[in-house]
Amino acid sequence: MSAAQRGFLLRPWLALAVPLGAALGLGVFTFRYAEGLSYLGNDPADCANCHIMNAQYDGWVKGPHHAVATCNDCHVPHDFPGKYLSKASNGFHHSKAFTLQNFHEPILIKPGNAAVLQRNCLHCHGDFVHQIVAGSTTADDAVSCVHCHRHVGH
Amino acid sequence: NIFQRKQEARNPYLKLVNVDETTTDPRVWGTNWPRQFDSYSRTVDQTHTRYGGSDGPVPESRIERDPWLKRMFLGYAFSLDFRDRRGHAYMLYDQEQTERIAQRPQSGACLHCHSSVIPTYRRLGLEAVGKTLADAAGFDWPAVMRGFEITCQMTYTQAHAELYKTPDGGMGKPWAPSRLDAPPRETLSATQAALAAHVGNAHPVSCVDCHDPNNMELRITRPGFIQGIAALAASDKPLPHLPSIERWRQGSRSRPYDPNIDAFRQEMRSFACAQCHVEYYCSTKATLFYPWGNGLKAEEIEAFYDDYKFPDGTPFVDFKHAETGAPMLKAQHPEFELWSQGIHARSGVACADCHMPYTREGAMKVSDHWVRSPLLNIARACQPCHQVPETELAARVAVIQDRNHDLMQRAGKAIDALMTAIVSAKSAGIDDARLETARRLHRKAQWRLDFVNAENSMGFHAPQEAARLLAEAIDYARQGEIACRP
Amino acid sequence: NIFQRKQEARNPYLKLVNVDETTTDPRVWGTNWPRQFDSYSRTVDQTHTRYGGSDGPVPESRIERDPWLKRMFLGYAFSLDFRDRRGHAYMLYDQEQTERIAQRPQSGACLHCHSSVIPTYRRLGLEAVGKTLADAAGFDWPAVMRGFEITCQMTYTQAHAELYKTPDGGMGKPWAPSRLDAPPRETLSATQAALAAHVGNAHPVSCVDCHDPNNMELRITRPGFIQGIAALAASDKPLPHLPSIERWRQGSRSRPYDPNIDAFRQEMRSFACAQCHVEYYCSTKATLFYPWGNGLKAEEIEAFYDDYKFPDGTPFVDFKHAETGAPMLKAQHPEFELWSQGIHARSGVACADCHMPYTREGAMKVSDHWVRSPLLNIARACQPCHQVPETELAARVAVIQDRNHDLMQRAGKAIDALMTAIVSAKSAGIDDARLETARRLHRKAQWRLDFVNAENSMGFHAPQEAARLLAEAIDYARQGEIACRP
Ligand code: HEC
Ligand code: HEC
Ligand code: HEC
Ligand code: HEC
Ligand code: HEC
Ligand code: HEC
Ligand code: HEC
Ligand code: HEC
Ligand code: HEC
Ligand code: HEC
Ligand code: HEC
Ligand code: HEC
Ligand code: HEC
Ligand code: HEC
Ligand SMILES: [Ca+2]
Ligand SMILES: [Ca+2]
Repeated sequence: MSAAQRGFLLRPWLALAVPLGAALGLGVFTFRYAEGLSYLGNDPADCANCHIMNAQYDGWVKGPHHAVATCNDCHVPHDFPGKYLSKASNGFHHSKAFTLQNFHEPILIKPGNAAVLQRNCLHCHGDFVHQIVAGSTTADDAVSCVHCHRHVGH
Repeated sequence: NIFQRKQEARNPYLKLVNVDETTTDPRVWGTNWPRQFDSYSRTVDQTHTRYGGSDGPVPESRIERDPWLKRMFLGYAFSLDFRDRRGHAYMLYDQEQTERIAQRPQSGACLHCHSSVIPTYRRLGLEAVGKTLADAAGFDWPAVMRGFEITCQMTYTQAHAELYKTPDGGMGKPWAPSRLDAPPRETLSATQAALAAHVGNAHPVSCVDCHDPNNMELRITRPGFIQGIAALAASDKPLPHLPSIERWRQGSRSRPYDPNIDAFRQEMRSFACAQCHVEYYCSTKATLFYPWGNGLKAEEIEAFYDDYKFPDGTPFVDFKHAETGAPMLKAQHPEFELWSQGIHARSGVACADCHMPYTREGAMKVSDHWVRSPLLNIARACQPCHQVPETELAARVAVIQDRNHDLMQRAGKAIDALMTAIVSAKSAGIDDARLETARRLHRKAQWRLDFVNAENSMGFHAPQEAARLLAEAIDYARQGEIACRP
Repeated sequence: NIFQRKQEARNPYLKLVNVDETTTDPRVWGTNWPRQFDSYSRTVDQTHTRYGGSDGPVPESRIERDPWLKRMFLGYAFSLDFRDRRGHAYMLYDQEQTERIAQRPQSGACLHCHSSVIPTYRRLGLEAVGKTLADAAGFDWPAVMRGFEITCQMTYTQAHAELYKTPDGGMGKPWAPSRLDAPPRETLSATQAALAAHVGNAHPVSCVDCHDPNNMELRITRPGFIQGIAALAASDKPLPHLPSIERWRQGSRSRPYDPNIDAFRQEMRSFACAQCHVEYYCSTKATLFYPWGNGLKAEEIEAFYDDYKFPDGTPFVDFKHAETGAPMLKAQHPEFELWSQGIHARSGVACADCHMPYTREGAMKVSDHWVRSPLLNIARACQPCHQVPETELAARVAVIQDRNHDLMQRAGKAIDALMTAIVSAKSAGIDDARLETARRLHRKAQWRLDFVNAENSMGFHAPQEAARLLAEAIDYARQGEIACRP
């Protein structure tokens, strides 16, 4: 299991997150109303259900990856079960944050999700960059793709 | 799949031939890593930008271009010959060719940054204790350090001979220019003739100087840097752009900071260059050292020198100015030091990010080993981070560099006026107190101006800091002039 | 909750009450745009950063803080009273309160940038041709321009009376502080007391000064800016950061450049501020003007003044220095000019991007009308573009500002020494030629130092450019000192 996935599991609130996300009225209402269910799908438009994601959506539509990668391709682990763990945690976290409106703006990616992102770059571009990433790709001093390519997504 | 790629990641290269610590001939490495070797070889090409590099068989003279610069160095070898830099391939050749070597005895330490000298250090270090290269324990730091000390005691000619004696584990055929039976450089016309010249076993900076032959990881090989960066880490100066030092400071400090153990990879992408692109002392009164024990800022280095005593107990000085008699300091290419004061360093942008940008080679992405001005390669050096047109990026650099250049010329006028004032004050016979003040100010002013002039980015690496130093240079120069007036 | 937010997303604002060109009372607009009004009202709050803003009932005195600054202005009103700036709500009150007004007759032009004065210009312009406000053709530029000219002929007291006479289309109740029957500011304790003070019909900069009441679009209302920017456009100075001017220059030039017709929206987000945050001439010998006919750089403006002749034919001067007798220039808050030399301007980053960042109110993005130091709001002001921690961003600004501050103090010492030198040289009776040289250098040096000091970002808007100006200031100041010596 990757560092990123472990990261999600170790988060204390996550143990509660999944059941809560399903059970809690707040969680369910928010989740349904915000088309949170379709959120588990792959259509970037689903993400844009939240105006708060509009900037990224607009950027993505114009961006170089529009034709080749969806939001989830970059932001959700590609392997089962990490995919659903991450989505559950992000899904719950998302709705919670959105409902409580208690998140930092502008939104900045958190370390756990940054690691997922990095792994996804490599998932698609690993062969292309395998010479330059020689050595660890996850350690805190691995070549960070976003150091130079922050703008590729949106 | 991911698992397989992880395997690859650990060892992404298949080695066709073996390379080890003694292989200084880059062509041998080239069989394993042709892409990097090809670009590395391009450093024989001569390039020129508004302020960078130099083309033509002989680099342009900086002291002829700026008369005030030549005057600043009167009494010192730099007034004989000081030229624009060019590609890495020329580093040994240009050192061999300079009048500073031809007309002045120099220390063997000079080779520390102009050649693939580590195997020579190792050999001399081992021989000193009655061993041979065969007894080397891998890189063998103790031997290397000892050999380094030994060459610092030698004359340039002695050390140079030792360098050429050390086997390069290579093909004997030349690839980079050298004085040895090469046509005198006046007639030397760039690449071809350069390559035609024979170098025996000596090489400019080579793969082994930056890479661990076992896994190709970056590593530090230069004793001067190892000692300098350790002293810097031990100081209390904040270094927000070097997180691994901040981390080491939090720890037990039971051993000195060691870049090969402590540094992050992104830092290594700058340290590899900071082995040489730094201010140094390199002469006969002490072993080569980098003056960082008190910090990296110009005035912190100045304070370090002001407190420093040579082994023989005399206060530190690089030379006595021929005209003013002031005890001067000489600044050399403080790229690492100035970069450290800039926003790029603070943002984690490494030398290699701009000077060795990644480049697409077919299905592969590699580092461009044609180390040169990023302005020759803006698309790769800058555009990944700055999504603006190349012409616009070039224009932004021009604004910064032109501003710095004009301000530097203004400072040049000021220091020139100061030297004139001291000369006439002396002949007019002013009292020693005022003369001393004027000389002290000459030293301070020139140190700052030289710091910016010797730095090779024409202010780009840290624009505001460079302008600040020039402002102080002007202030001290003019104050010195005032001290000369009744 | 989300449902409500979706509603909001659809229609940005529905007009509840009507506002027109005569509505200077912001509270009326506030009923239509409560969010913007709320933040706008916060400008009565007093804030302080290391170098920015000011708190306490009375802003701190800049001339008491820096004695060399006070000395620079001897012979001019700024030596009586010169304080830190604070929120927009205070602009009229602080002008009314300054000793520069109390002890010196000032021009009516002062109100151009300290109050919602356009309706007064319009009224006076119409009355001058025997009409009334009722005859106004919308904004009515001819009338506004004429009224502007008229107030520039008036004394401050006359113009001030006219301002208070003009109806504000509002609720008569006070919202911002004013001198009129307000407690003297010594006893005034910040917000509450400030609000308690009555303002009659006069207001500080208000909605109508920046917005078209019909569609809320940004617009330029200040005659001084309209004329200044047109002259700048007509010049041949490159302005890469103002693309609409470059575009206008390509065109027929059949009519002057007009920001309300030609400017891009992103430029308007800076022009709205550049109506006031600029260097100006504002006294009795000529109509208020911005000296941009020769470019925006300090030396280009200096050259403009050197060539300028007052209507009475005499050469331009702001004041004669009381100690040195030099004919001086006075620089005022050239934020727009310095910003124009910086990388942010070059990158298309507008004043409003940093000083009025968008904040999200539910589904809506609202510009924060609490115009203030971005350092009080780093997340909104900087992080949209710089994804680094707030503390790190604050530290980067601190590095730039501290460097600039130290260099400015160094320049302060130099100019102080120059003034001392000239004074003693005069009493020692040096020949006029040398005295003239010294005075000319005093003017040049002080112009540059004042330019950086009067600018309010402590170098941040263009760090390298500010350092360059300080370097030149030091150079000229020390040269002047030398000129005073035999
Ligand atoms: C319910 C509304 C909503 C939807 C739908 C939504 N987001 Fe978000 N997203 C948010 C909010 C709110 C935040 C800020 C969370 C925080 O920072 O605490 C956020 C933050 C993020 C972050 C970065 C913050 C972090 O925690 O690292 C990423 C990446 C992200 N969203 C991606 C997506 C993707 C991909 C989708 C669609 C599959 C999506 N979002 C759909 C509301 C939403
Ligand atoms: C789902 C697969 C996928 C993922 C995930 C992905 N990419 Fe790509 N990317 C592609 C494809 C396909 C292209 C277009 C073909 C090519 O140039 O390789 C591309 C193009 C690019 C390009 C060249 C186009 C440009 O923008 O100049 C860059 C750079 C890039 N990707 C970087 C990244 C980075 C960095 C990440 C992670 C943050 C990432 N990619 C994630 C598939 C992906
Ligand atoms: C230090 C800067 C830097 C870092 C870090 C970096 N890249 Fe790049 N990348 C570049 C440059 C420069 C190019 C353009 C190369 C060229 O055009 O020859 C590039 C090009 C690419 C391309 C597009 C090649 C093409 O033209 O189609 C992809 C894909 C890519 N990088 C992926 C990655 C991934 C994945 C990572 C992380 C492992 C990464 N990069 C890290 C600088 C960087
Ligand atoms: C090609 C890869 C890629 C795609 C596709 C992509 N992103 Fe991103 N995303 C990134 C990168 C790179 C970052 C910046 C990470 C950082 O700042 O370290 C990012 C950051 C984010 C953030 C954090 C805030 C910010 O903008 O930095 C959000 C939210 C986000 N993405 C949402 C989305 C949404 C929604 C989509 C689909 C519309 C999407 N992303 C598509 C690569 C991608
Ligand atoms: C953000 C990009 C960037 C970084 C990081 C950077 N440089 Fe530079 N460097 C430049 C530019 C731009 C120039 C000016 C080139 C010119 O004038 O042609 C330059 C000039 C130079 C020169 C002179 C080049 C010539 O052609 O004459 C040297 C040597 C140099 N840098 C070394 C370094 C070292 C060593 C480091 C790290 C300590 C470093 N640079 C970091 C961009 C960078
Ligand atoms: C072993 C010492 C050494 C190391 C290590 C080294 N340099 Fe150099 N570098 C030199 C010398 C010496 C020259 C001047 C060569 C000459 O003028 O003959 C030079 C020249 C240059 C130039 C000017 C090239 C031109 O075309 O004008 C640049 C740029 C440069 N180095 C950057 C770097 C960077 C970036 C690194 C690290 C990746 C680096 N150097 C590592 C010693 C070194
Ligand atoms: C700490 C590393 C270092 C040491 C020690 C060193 N150099 Fe260099 N040298 C450089 C670098 C880096 C450059 C390229 C940058 C430049 O030209 O300023 C350079 C450039 C040169 C050049 C070409 C430009 C010029 O100055 O004309 C000559 C010649 C030269 N060195 C000679 C010497 C001599 C002689 C010595 C010994 C007294 C010496 N170097 C010691 C690092 C070093
Ligand atoms: C002046 C220092 C220097 C010299 C000399 C040097 N390299 Fe490199 N090399 C680097 C740097 C810096 C990197 C980037 C490493 C990283 O990002 O971790 C690199 C990376 C590499 C890589 C990893 C893949 C890539 O391209 O990023 C290979 C392989 C490599 N070099 C081979 C060579 C060979 C072969 C030679 C000699 C012909 C050589 N290097 C000479 C500094 C150097
Ligand atoms: C790996 C990323 C990266 C690379 C490569 C890079 N920059 Fe930058 N640059 C930055 C960052 C980060 C800043 C700081 C401002 C910010 O946060 O955007 C910056 C700032 C600047 C500035 C404004 C600061 C100043 O000193 O005036 C200029 C100009 C600039 N870069 C030019 C260049 C040029 C030219 C190159 C190529 C030679 C280059 N950069 C390469 C990331 C980069
Ligand atoms: C990139 C961001 C940025 C831009 C663009 C910008 N500023 Fe600033 N400004 C700052 C910062 C940071 C400060 C320093 C605030 C402090 O010291 O507290 C500042 C300071 C100021 C101050 C003094 C503030 C105080 O609290 O005392 C004024 C007035 C000002 N700016 C006006 C302008 C104007 C007018 C423009 C456009 C012509 C502009 N600024 C453009 C960031 C910016
Ligand atoms: C009508 C003239 C006028 C306009 C238009 C104007 N300002 Fe001001 N501004 C002032 C005056 C006058 C002050 C000083 C008020 C005082 O000190 O009493 C001021 C003060 C400020 C301050 C200092 C606030 C503090 O808390 O210290 C900032 C920042 C500022 N302005 C930025 C801007 C920006 C950004 C814009 C455009 C969006 C702008 N101003 C538009 C006249 C104006
Ligand atoms: C071109 C626009 C403009 C004109 C004309 C103008 N001001 Fe200001 N004034 C400003 C701005 C902008 C500030 C805020 C920035 C600062 O304090 O430097 C300010 C600040 C002030 C302040 C508070 C700070 C201080 O200087 O003590 C006073 C008082 C003041 N002005 C008085 C006057 C007087 C009296 C006049 C007429 C002689 C005048 N102003 C003319 C724009 C202007
Ligand atoms: C000093 C200039 C200034 C003043 C005074 C001012 N505004 Fe604005 N306002 C702006 C700027 C700049 C914008 C951003 C416009 C843009 O981006 O096109 C703005 C935007 C707006 C918007 C559009 C939505 C938004 O928030 O971006 C509204 C509505 C608005 N202002 C209302 C008001 C009201 C009501 C007042 C008086 C209480 C007022 N403004 C006073 C400068 C000003
Ligand atoms: C709308 C985008 C934007 C905003 C908002 C912005 N910046 Fe920048 N900043 C830039 C750009 C673009 C550059 C130029 C370098 C580059 O291209 O990344 C830059 C450069 C810088 C630099 C390096 C140049 C220099 O002068 O040293 C610093 C420091 C900086 N910004 C700080 C800030 C701070 C602090 C704020 C908030 C008060 C801020 N920026 C707001 C876009 C922005
Ligand atoms: Ca030195
Ligand atoms: Ca003025």
